[in-house]
Amino acid sequence: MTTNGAGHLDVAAIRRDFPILESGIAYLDSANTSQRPRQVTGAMLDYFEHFNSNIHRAAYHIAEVATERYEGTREKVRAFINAASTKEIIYTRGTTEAINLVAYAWGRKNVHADDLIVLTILDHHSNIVPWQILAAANGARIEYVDIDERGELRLDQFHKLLEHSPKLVAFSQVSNALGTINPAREMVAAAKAAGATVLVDGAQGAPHQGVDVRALGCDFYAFSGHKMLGPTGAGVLYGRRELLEAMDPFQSGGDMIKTVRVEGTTYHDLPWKFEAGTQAIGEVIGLGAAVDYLAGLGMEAVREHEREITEYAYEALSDIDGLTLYGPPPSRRAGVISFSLAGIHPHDLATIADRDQVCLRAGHHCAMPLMTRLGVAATARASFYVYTQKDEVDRLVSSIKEAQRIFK
Amino acid sequence: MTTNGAGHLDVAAIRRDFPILESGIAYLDSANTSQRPRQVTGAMLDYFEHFNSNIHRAAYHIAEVATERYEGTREKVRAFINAASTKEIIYTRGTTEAINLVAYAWGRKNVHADDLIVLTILDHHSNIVPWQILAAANGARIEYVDIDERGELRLDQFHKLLEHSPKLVAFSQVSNALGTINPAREMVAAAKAAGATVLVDGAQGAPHQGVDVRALGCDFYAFSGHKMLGPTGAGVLYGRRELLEAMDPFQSGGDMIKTVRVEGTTYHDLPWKFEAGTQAIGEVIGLGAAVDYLAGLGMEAVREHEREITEYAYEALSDIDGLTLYGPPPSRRAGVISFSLAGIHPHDLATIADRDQVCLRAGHHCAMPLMTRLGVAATARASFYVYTQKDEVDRLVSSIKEAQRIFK
Amino acid sequence: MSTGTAADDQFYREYILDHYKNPRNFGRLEKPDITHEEDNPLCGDVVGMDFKVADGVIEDVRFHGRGCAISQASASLLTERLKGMALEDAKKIDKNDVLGELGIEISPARIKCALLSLKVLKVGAYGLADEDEDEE
Amino acid sequence: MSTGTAADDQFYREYILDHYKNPRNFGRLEKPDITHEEDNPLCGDVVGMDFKVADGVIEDVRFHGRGCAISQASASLLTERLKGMALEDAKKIDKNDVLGELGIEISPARIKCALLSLKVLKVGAYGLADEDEDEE
Ligand SMILES: Cc1ncc(COP(=O)(O)O)c(C=O)c1O
Ligand SMILES: Cc1ncc(COP(=O)(O)O)c(C=O)c1O
Repeated sequence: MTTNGAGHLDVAAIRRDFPILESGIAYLDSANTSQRPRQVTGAMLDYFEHFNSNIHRAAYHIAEVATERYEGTREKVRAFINAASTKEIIYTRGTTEAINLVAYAWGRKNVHADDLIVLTILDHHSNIVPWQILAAANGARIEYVDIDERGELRLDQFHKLLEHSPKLVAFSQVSNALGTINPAREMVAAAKAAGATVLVDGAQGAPHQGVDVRALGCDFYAFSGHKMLGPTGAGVLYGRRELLEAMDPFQSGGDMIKTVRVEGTTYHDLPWKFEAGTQAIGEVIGLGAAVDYLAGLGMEAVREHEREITEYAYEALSDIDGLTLYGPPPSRRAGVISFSLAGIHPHDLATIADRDQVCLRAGHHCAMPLMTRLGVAATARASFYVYTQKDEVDRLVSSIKEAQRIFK
Repeated sequence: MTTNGAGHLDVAAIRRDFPILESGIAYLDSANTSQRPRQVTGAMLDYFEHFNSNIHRAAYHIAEVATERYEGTREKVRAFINAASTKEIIYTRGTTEAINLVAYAWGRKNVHADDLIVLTILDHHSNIVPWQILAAANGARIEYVDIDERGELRLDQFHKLLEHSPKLVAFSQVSNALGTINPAREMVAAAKAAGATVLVDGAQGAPHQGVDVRALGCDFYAFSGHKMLGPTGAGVLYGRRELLEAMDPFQSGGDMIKTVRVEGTTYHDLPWKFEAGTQAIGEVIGLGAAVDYLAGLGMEAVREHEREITEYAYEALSDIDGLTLYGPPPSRRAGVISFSLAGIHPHDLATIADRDQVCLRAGHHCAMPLMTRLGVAATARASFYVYTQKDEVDRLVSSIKEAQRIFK
Repeated sequence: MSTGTAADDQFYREYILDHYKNPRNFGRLEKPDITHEEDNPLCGDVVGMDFKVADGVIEDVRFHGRGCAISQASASLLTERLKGMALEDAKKIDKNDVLGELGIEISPARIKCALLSLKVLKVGAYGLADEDEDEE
Repeated sequence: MSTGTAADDQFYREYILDHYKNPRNFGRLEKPDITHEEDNPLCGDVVGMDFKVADGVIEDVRFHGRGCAISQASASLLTERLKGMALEDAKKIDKNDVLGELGIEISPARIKCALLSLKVLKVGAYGLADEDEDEE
């Protein structure tokens, strides 16, 4: 639909789908949350205005439509990540809830005293804190794979740690703070060979790289709709069926049961066993539209566009005096660039950029262990998506120069 | 805005705010999920199209606006339920997640072997199953307060059970299956006097009766935005600050932390300690608009309107041969009527009603223990809200007669 | 608004109502060779079947249960078909056969009602897991 | 797009940049009577203060830390004001005083930066819980 020629995105056409861009903002914070096209809000509005009703056990027409759209999204998501079955697609609020679901429903039962959990120093808090809490509860221990000076994982260390037969290995497909694309396939294969259960945090992977969970071979894969053009409130946990079947529920209540009796309760089949209570129906339907949108563009074209923009931005930023870039070279990173400016705090830079309607993130990017490792408190971060165009990068460069003029 | 005269709802004006009603449906399933007015979808769309961004740590203008609206809703909700502080207002996906939060974060730590949990046979699965799972995990036991032949709680039994010093008492303010309005204030007072921690399931209370949590005196109060004109994906747990402060987090990850280090983590203050990961921002903003809408109508007027419709419906249904009504007389119930027809299964009735665009619920209403108690597998249920008008009840009556004609 | 009478109702056809009100082969068998029951917890419907089998042929079959017109009529219709049928042939009965026999347009919401008795046949008599059950 | 230079910037006023680049009373005191540090974990800013107090009067004060221009300038300005002030008077300093002294329009996003040093003063020196902190 909005690709032109050999899989190139037609960015001008794409931008027309995003009403927020009409205000003139240069939105460079897509790794935080993406913008949503009309197709997504339209699908939600269609639900709210035309077949708004609760799903499942439908006794009337509009509830059948709602159920179809809700369950239809599951098939879209399944195809998008190439899962074997829709039973492996669990809706959650986002990546964080997906990881917490695993930490509670799989972790509490399977991780025991002295078991080893392997994480990485690149990870997002949402892929660290749930494991810290699990480890504290069950007496397990955590080791973090370090990075090298380019911001890439020390695979030598990773393989060393695998020799200690970790129970769980969890890492992000792509780092939200540095943009590092981890060698996920190789890492999963090695971790599986070492007998570990493997969770991949796909919050930055699914939107920008795409994923084939079967080719990847992981046991769990978590991602957020709001980072991939979908609305807030809907995300996904993929889990291998065998593991999900063996797990107890996480949350419980309406809809995830077969029978409830005073004497006890039997649970529903997958995937509903993990979807307790009224779900974020409109949001899941919006997520379905987002998946359609991305599938229409083609993830290859999305990646290619981001690579182009990232290279352009990397070069432009490299030319600026007093600017330090963190992370790997552009060919080995996703559309995320973290940097700092000598003598200018990232917050001050963001404030100055904001006056030019350039939306920039400043902070620790929910990756404090990484910031500690890099020896900084915060960085500025620009991140890109399908609607990003080069003149927005140019505006970022102007804002940086403006900040340097002010702080000179 | 849409009340006329002495606190009477101007239903015709209200109905114009609900685009879905233009299709001509008689939506009689509001206890399941309500419809949403333009004001609510408009507030969400405003976010998605004008200041779509992630909240907190805002470094640019639109993120400040999003944060303000998101946190501003907290104050609206606080005022709506008269909590003492916004720190006591935790956003969740809905009632189910709110109750699960308490079952995990309070229950696992505070409910021990042989402790007593008191529930009622009227309760929704979402206020039963989490406690069954907790009881199984911690070795506690559960007793259910029975109902009398009118579908009202056996308070004599309730008070007897309190003599055994339950650790937790959890019950619904209003039954979603029978419409029974429980004497919540009296029950909370007695339970507190007996030393119990008290959770009130307000899923049907907040939308239809309203609540003053401080007057009610409960420790926790849970409700869902989607049942009170808000979008799917956003609900609320109210908790007394003292209890919330003492609790560990439920889910963990981004945003609910102060500092994350390899050595360990410190948590954020209330209420954010319980809001891990990117929240359902657009949906919370929609919930804020729903609260505004209801506050604009006035909960007294809402109650009064529902009482009128319910009385009208109760009378009309009472006149039908072969129809059995469940639950208390209309003066003692909320806008919910469960019934059955001799020789006609509720599902068949719902299918016939659906052909007349009358949306009716048929099933166990997520209250299987109650169905077992009543000796039925399922009932038909009509439920009402601010937009319900008498001619919709008349259409229900026609559908019932049509079904009787077919099944005669 | 539909104003049809029973006779011309497009969904609740006369023969369906007849099977609902006067179910064929309703009841229990003594000492059945096979007996199995399934419920549809979502709406509380229950269907059970008892079978007498001799020389690979279903000699007798009875069903019991409770539920909506669709689930009960479907069970009644299925028993009529099964009686005297070779097990091998019964194994081949599928969704489409059952829906075809009902002869009405079944909406997604009611499909489980319509197929509950088939599930009893499959899971009960043949121990076949029902792969694509529970679509809602 | 704003094209202002440092001299006329409405937010990063010259005196703010001056306090940022040449912070007054920056450093540590030996054997302070009071010392306290606070951080704003959300952006990594840190401000600490050391006080010498005699006869109820703040005889000397130093601050240390790192952070954005607003948090550091605000701390620098506050120390200037505190030096020689009676503790009783220092207790009365509030948000509005600090924001007034900064003299610029502070957006919600930056308010914590502006008030971090006040928090150090309040919590550290007086043990006052900051009731309405963390508005984001
Ligand atoms: C009384 C009661 N409690 C709990 C719930 C569960 O609410 P939700 O599905 O929004 O989590 C409901 C609604 O289904 C209800 O009516
Ligand atoms: C790598 C990574 N993991 C996890 C998360 C958490 O996602 P969410 O906040 O949507 O739960 C994020 C986004 O903030 C992320 O970038």
